[in-house]
Amino acid sequence: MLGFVARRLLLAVFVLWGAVTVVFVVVRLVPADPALLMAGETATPEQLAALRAEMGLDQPLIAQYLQYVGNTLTGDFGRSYTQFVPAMDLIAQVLPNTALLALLACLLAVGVSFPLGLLAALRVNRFSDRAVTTLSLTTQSLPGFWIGIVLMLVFSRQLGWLPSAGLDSPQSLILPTITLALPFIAILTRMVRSGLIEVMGEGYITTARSKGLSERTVIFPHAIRNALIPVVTLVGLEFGTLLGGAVITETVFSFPGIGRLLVFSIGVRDYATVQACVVVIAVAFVLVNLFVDLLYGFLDPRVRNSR
Amino acid sequence: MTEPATARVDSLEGDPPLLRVEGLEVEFSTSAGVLRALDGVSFEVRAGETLAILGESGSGKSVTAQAVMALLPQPAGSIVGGRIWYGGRDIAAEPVKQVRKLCATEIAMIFQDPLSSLNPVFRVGDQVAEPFRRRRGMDKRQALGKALELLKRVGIPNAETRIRDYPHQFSGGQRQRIMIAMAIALKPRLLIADEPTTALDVTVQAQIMDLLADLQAETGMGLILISHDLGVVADVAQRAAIMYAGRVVETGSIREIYDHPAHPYPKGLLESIPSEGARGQRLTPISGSPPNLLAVPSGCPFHPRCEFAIDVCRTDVPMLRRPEGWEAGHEAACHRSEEVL
Amino acid sequence: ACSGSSETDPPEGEAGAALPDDQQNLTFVPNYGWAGSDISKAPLEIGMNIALKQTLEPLVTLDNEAQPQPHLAESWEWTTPTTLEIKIREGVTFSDGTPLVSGDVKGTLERYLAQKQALHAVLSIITGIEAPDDSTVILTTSAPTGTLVGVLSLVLIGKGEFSHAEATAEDDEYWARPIGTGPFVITDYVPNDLFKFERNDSYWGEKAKLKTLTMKQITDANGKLTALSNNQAQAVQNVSYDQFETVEAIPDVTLEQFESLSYYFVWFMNDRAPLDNPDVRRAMWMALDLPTIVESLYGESREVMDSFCPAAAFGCVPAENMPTYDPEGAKKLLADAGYPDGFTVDIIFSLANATDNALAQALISGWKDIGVTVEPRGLDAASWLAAFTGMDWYMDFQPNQTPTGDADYTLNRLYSCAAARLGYCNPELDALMTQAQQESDPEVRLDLYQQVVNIMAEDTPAIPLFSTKVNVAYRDNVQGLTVPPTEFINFSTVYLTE
Amino acid sequence: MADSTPLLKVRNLRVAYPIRSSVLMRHIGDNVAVSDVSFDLHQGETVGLVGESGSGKSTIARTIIGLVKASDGSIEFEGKDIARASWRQLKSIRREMQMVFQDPYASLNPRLTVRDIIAEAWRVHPGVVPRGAWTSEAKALMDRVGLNPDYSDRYPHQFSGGQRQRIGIARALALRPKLIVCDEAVSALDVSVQAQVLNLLEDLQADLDLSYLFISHDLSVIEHLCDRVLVLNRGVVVEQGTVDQLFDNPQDDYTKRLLAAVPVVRPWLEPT
Amino acid sequence: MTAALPPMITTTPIATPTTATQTMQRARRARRGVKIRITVPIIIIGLYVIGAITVPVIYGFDPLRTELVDRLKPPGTTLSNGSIAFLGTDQIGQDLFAQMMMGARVSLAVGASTLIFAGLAGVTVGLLAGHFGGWMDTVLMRIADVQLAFPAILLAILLASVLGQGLTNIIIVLSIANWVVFARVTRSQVLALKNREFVEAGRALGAGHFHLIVRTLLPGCVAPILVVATVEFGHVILAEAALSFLGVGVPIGVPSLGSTIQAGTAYLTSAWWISTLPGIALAGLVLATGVLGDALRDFYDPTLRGA
Ligand SMILES: Nc1ncnc2c1ncn2[C@@H]1O[C@H](COP(=O)(O)OP(=O)(O)OP(=O)(O)O)[C@@H](O)[C@H]1O
Ligand SMILES: Nc1ncnc2c1ncn2[C@@H]1O[C@H](COP(=O)(O)OP(=O)(O)OP(=O)(O)O)[C@@H](O)[C@H]1O
Ligand SMILES: [Mg+2]
Ligand SMILES: [Mg+2]
Ligand code: NI
Repeated sequence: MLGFVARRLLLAVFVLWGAVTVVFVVVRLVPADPALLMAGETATPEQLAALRAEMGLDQPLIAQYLQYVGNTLTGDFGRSYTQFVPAMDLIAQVLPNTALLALLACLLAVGVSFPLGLLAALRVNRFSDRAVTTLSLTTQSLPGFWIGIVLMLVFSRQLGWLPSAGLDSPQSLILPTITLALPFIAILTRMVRSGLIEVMGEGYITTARSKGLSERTVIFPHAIRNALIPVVTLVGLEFGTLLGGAVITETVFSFPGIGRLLVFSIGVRDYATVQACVVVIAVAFVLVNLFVDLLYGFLDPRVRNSR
Repeated sequence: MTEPATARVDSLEGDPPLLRVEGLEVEFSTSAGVLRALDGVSFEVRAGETLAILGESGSGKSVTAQAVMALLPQPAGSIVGGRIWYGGRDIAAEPVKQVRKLCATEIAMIFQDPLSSLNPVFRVGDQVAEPFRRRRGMDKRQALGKALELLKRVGIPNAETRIRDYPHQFSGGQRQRIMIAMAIALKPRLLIADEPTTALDVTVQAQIMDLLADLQAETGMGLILISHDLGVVADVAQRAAIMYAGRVVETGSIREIYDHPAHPYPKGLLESIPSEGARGQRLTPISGSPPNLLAVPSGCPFHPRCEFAIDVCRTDVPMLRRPEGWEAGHEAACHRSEEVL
Repeated sequence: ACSGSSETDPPEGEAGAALPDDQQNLTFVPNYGWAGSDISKAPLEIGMNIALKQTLEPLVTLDNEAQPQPHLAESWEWTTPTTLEIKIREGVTFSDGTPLVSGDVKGTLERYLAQKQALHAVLSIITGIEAPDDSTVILTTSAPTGTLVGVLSLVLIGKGEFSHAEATAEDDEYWARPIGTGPFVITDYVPNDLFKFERNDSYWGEKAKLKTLTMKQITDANGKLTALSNNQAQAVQNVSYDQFETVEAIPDVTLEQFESLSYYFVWFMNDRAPLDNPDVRRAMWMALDLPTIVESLYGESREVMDSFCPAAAFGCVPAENMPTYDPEGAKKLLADAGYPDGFTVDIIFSLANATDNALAQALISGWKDIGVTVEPRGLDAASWLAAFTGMDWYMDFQPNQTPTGDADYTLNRLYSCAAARLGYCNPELDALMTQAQQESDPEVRLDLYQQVVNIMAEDTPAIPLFSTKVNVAYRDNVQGLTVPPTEFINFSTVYLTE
Repeated sequence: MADSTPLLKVRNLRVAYPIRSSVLMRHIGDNVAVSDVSFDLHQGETVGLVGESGSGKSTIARTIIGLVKASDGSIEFEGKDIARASWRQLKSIRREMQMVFQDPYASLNPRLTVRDIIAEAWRVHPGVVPRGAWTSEAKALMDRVGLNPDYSDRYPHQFSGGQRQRIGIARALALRPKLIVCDEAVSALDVSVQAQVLNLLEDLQADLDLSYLFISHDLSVIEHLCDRVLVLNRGVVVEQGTVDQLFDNPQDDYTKRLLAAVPVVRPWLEPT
Repeated sequence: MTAALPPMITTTPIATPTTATQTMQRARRARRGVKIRITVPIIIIGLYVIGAITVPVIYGFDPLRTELVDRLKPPGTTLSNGSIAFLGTDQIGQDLFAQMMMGARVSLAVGASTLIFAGLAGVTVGLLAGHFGGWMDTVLMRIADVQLAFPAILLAILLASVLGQGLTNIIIVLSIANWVVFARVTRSQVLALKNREFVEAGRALGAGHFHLIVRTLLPGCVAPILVVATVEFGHVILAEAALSFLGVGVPIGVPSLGSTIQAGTAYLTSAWWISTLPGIALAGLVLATGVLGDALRDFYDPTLRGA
């Protein structure tokens, strides 16, 4: 078990290094010069040169890279070019919001999709299955921002039940959570359904039935635990996407989150903040997947010793 | 075409049979059409007796077992005719839920494939203990105690520690024993063993067959042994039913069938076995290939491969019958049993 | 609910009594975001000005006639044509209690100058800054200049101790979350999201009526109006014309429009063929049916211009010979210039403003009708700036402001030979503009600017499209909210009633 | 037969599956599946390999055919050491050595027609049969193994178990090998089909002078088919000899146990 | 335990025809359903393709043209040029139906090209990783993880600024963001196939890596890849809409369904048709591919296919 974790950690470091390097390279491929953005359209070449020196942009790329990796290792992501505070401070302001949002969306998705998927799987090809499948397909077929805006117009504008912008109260989380969770619910429901259908055809389910167990006991825990295994992996992968992909929801609901910070920082070419955001998102992704791997090991004893 | 089996008066023993299958018909719907997997299967088993079901691959042996246990794959397969008498009830007519209550306590089953039949994510101890907990309402500790006893009984070494292991940590033979432990947990009155030793080598196979025989001697349970290994069957079973293309083509005592097969299929089967002492001799297989269940030949399904076939075989479906002068209970579904003998 | 009024509402309105103090909390959704919070690095960013002017104050403010009025400066005087002596108001303290002294003004000006930002062009005439005593600042300029005091309205005074020509990290940190003399104190700032203010209870002037003020950025059009309708925001700036109906349908909300100093233009790269031919540029102008475009896209919220800077600014007099919509004439001009089949050029614009897409498309459609193919190049704000300053374009289209409220600021800064912005240089025009800058008699200046815009209309270095009005939709219980032409809203007089 | 050079010469074969550390995939130990196995196989001879499950039968087969690397010892095919053969030599050795797999269905690519399955070998080894002759050759082979050549465009799932096994054999024959390794080639078949396949193997041997290495756990099949037998227990050959020696007069304990466990078809005929 | 058995009662009716036939009917219906679920979506997608190709031509649609006097006209309005806009007009006065079909053209093109590029890359990576295993697998799959951990939106925005707005960018970004799905699916399928004996059989024939990968493994992966492709097609089209929402989508003059929906959201309360009608069209398209994907999955699922 310990070796398993160690191996996972090692690979995680590799993934992080990859993300860190990619963001460094990609950010520097962009033509717009952060010094120019800071200095404005009237800046003279000397001014720009001075600014670049100050920002360390005049150094050879490889030196910048080494410096950057070194700093990142010590947890120093540099100062924001535009906000003049450590980039990490900016992230610390908004990361908890997005993390909470993603977590709530995840919980909601799991909480809703399991019963739905179960219902559909146990009544394959009957009405309830068709209804659930159609509903989830439809949900998946609408753009997320459109769903968000419509939810907002209905629940905030028309009914006036829920706040539509910012994060002032717990109620402020409801609409963004639903918006973020909906497509996820759709995927997960279908995943749970197909996973369960597959499992229900396995030999051990027949064995369980042959023991005279009630259909309920056959499903809980025999079928469900096996069906969970692929679903858990998906949740892990999607959670990473939720973190990085909350931008749309955050924009619709003017939610102070890391997605908007990232987009904004890219807009103003705030390298330090962009890099820090990406590292944070990558770390979250890696941690969640590490956790998922462990959970996987817990759920499926076959992977525990063999890997 | 179908033969509603006439209730035959049993002349062998006075006891009513434990299980009696009459004219069982099972169909599967597949993308290629409806497939009749069982077409009028009839047989019976008594307490303490071992009935062997033999037959080639795909002849419907496993499906018969599944039908009895109400375990046919849903929604593809269903019973479309016939009766399954157990304890005075026709369980073919009862809802699946009702039949399941008989499972494990009355009828239990050992499956063909021991790896896929054990749940990979639960400890074997828990799986073996499950019948005690769920059906007998024992608490966990008590049930595990019972499970341990059983595992020792079926010969799992170090059962005390291994009870906490998972299925994938056991060898094929051990898994098969765990399956047996689970099946016999509640001392069923009838055990159906579907090819319990196919995947195992001869030494392990012998151990398992001994185990089953011991159990039977102890509790007097009836045993249906499904196999295609004629040798294994001969060791343990008293009677046999031989299946071909979803029908029982011959039944009777093992010895009668082996020594005087009255149907060309069992006859051909027996002749195909490489016989000891005849090293290097050419084998004599049955010519032709197995029937396609989606297009079963008319009349006697075996006729295209049968050297005895005459015109009537191509048109009329033969019924199980006991020709004059045969031992009681030995019946064959062949128009020309007399010639075959 | 749309009134065109731009005069200040009476502070005590007709509506009910003011809400108790702990309910005097207002959320305002501004039209502009803020890329940062250091105003000295972007002194002309409207969004940052709106936010930071609640905390930091200038020496002078402009009145509705764009004339400077005393603020932190009690008075000023040109002691020589190139020496300006400013008296600092007595008794002003920063919100942390330290008094405002001339050193703060000196430091701030030095920082602004050192940043060499957008204001540099107009501030660089200052050659010397002295603070002989705590309440006096003396500025020396390189040449007589009538507009300097007006420009000072754009300089927000921070603490001298954190303002050096050679900026330190502490300086930058201070300016990012400044402590100022204004009516509000910054309590929270989330980049790109919100500014939170609290009343400065030790403010030197009339204390703010609001207890707290939040400026929240909401970019989505539906989000803005929804926030207004469910009272998450009490005022939102700049509702698009197409949404007017929707706003009017929201109960208890008023929509009000104000004159502003903002406008839109299309720039030509005047030295790049085929746009180096004034007739071609003129044809391009004549291809645009601006009245129809403005009328249908913006209704009365924007106005076709008759000059090269917004009419609300001083000196932006109507040009006498502005081209008008005439596609046939345009085609003829093109044919005469040697382009009977038209040509292909590009137009760059920043994607920051979503509504510009429709406008860009309308312009392109117009040009297409005279046979000119214009390829749209929408760029994100940063890339646009890079492309723009790199002069890598034929045409550019963007909004602009004249925050000093004086034609000099826009015309001289953009169209002089020295500006070298759009390949345009006309020495005759330069001479007139320099003259106008140094002149202090308004009548003479107006006359000079008349000549300037007439020449420009002839040369057509750019097409002024329309000037914009600003509008604010606010809940009926918001009192005292007015938008000056600069759009720098003063929230200290705003309050809420029941 | 003993004096001719053997077709296949296995000496001191040792196969170990490496156990790798979980972190760096470093090699930290060995799981020895086969140790010190030596035997010869001559042209035209059938050698049987028996032993309990997990005793290393498949491992030996796979090593000979080159799917697994030997960790020690040598395998010489027609005097050429497989371990030291270049990639090109190995390819030509593979032409001479083929394998029939245990599971007839799993070993046939479900997406190819019978013709393509057989022609696969010619695609891999260009020059054996010209492309234009593939169809006719494949049909000839099908005919040879007793499959209706008209079925050449059918897919594996359209055949019965015995027929599938024949397809496997036809594929193995496509390159006209000298040696065919049969890993439990008949274990999954029922006795009558099994008999068909065994007859076929014998016929082919007679016609083409083939050699077989025949792996099975069914001793009656071994007894029927093989000339010599090796008994394997835990990776070690515990006994080897001709069929007669072994079945009539087993020496090793394990062999005796194995033989004793074989069920008899008609136990009532056995003297007790 | 062995109590005497009660006497047999022979009055029970033979078998249970009702339930039995019902089950059979359901099974047959399900299979017939699969065929319908495959053909109907294909027809619908075909209609979209035909519409996307012909309608803009019939209407002489010029995406850069504006007809400002005809702005925001509701469905069925007669326009200034006498024609009837039966789906209304948008905010620049273009006929919404022509605009939608033009948008469908772009969306379909984006979806198809992305699938081709992402599919090619992902399948290649999946084949290599699965076939060679070992460090090759580790490295390739970690690169895939890096990709997942790296926010795609960052890439989109950065590419848009490097290359300028354009379809090419969007296709590149979406391809980069989507190859991982193909890689993962292909790899897992290869891993499943690899242990099948027919692959070993190929190896025993002396087949080289190329032969094994291309002729043996690849054909075995086609079914799951096809399924993923149909699902991803929908995802890609929606992702393009999301990019439009964030301002890095298609340029003006190249309207996609997503960008039309996005631009129309501002008018949801006043001119609902601009966003809603293309929204329905988009949902229809995505739904069709989603249903097709599900049906294909069922079609290829041996447990549902029967013997
Ligand atoms: N789920 C199913 N769907 C369709 N047909 C099935 C299904 N299960 C079994 N069959 C068919 O029913 C017939 C009988 O199968 P069964 O499993 O009973 O054979 P068997 O005698 O047990 O063979 P084996 O010796 O190979 O186990 C076969 O032709 C098979 O194809
Ligand atoms: N790929 C592998 N990696 C590690 N160990 C293996 C591998 N393949 C086989 N082994 C081990 O090598 C030993 C011999 O296996 P092999 O498959 O040769 O047995 P076998 O005699 O063919 O058994 P069976 O009759 O069950 O097929 C076993 O202990 C097995 O666990
Ligand atoms: Mg079976
Ligand atoms: Mg083996
Ligand atoms: Ni007959």
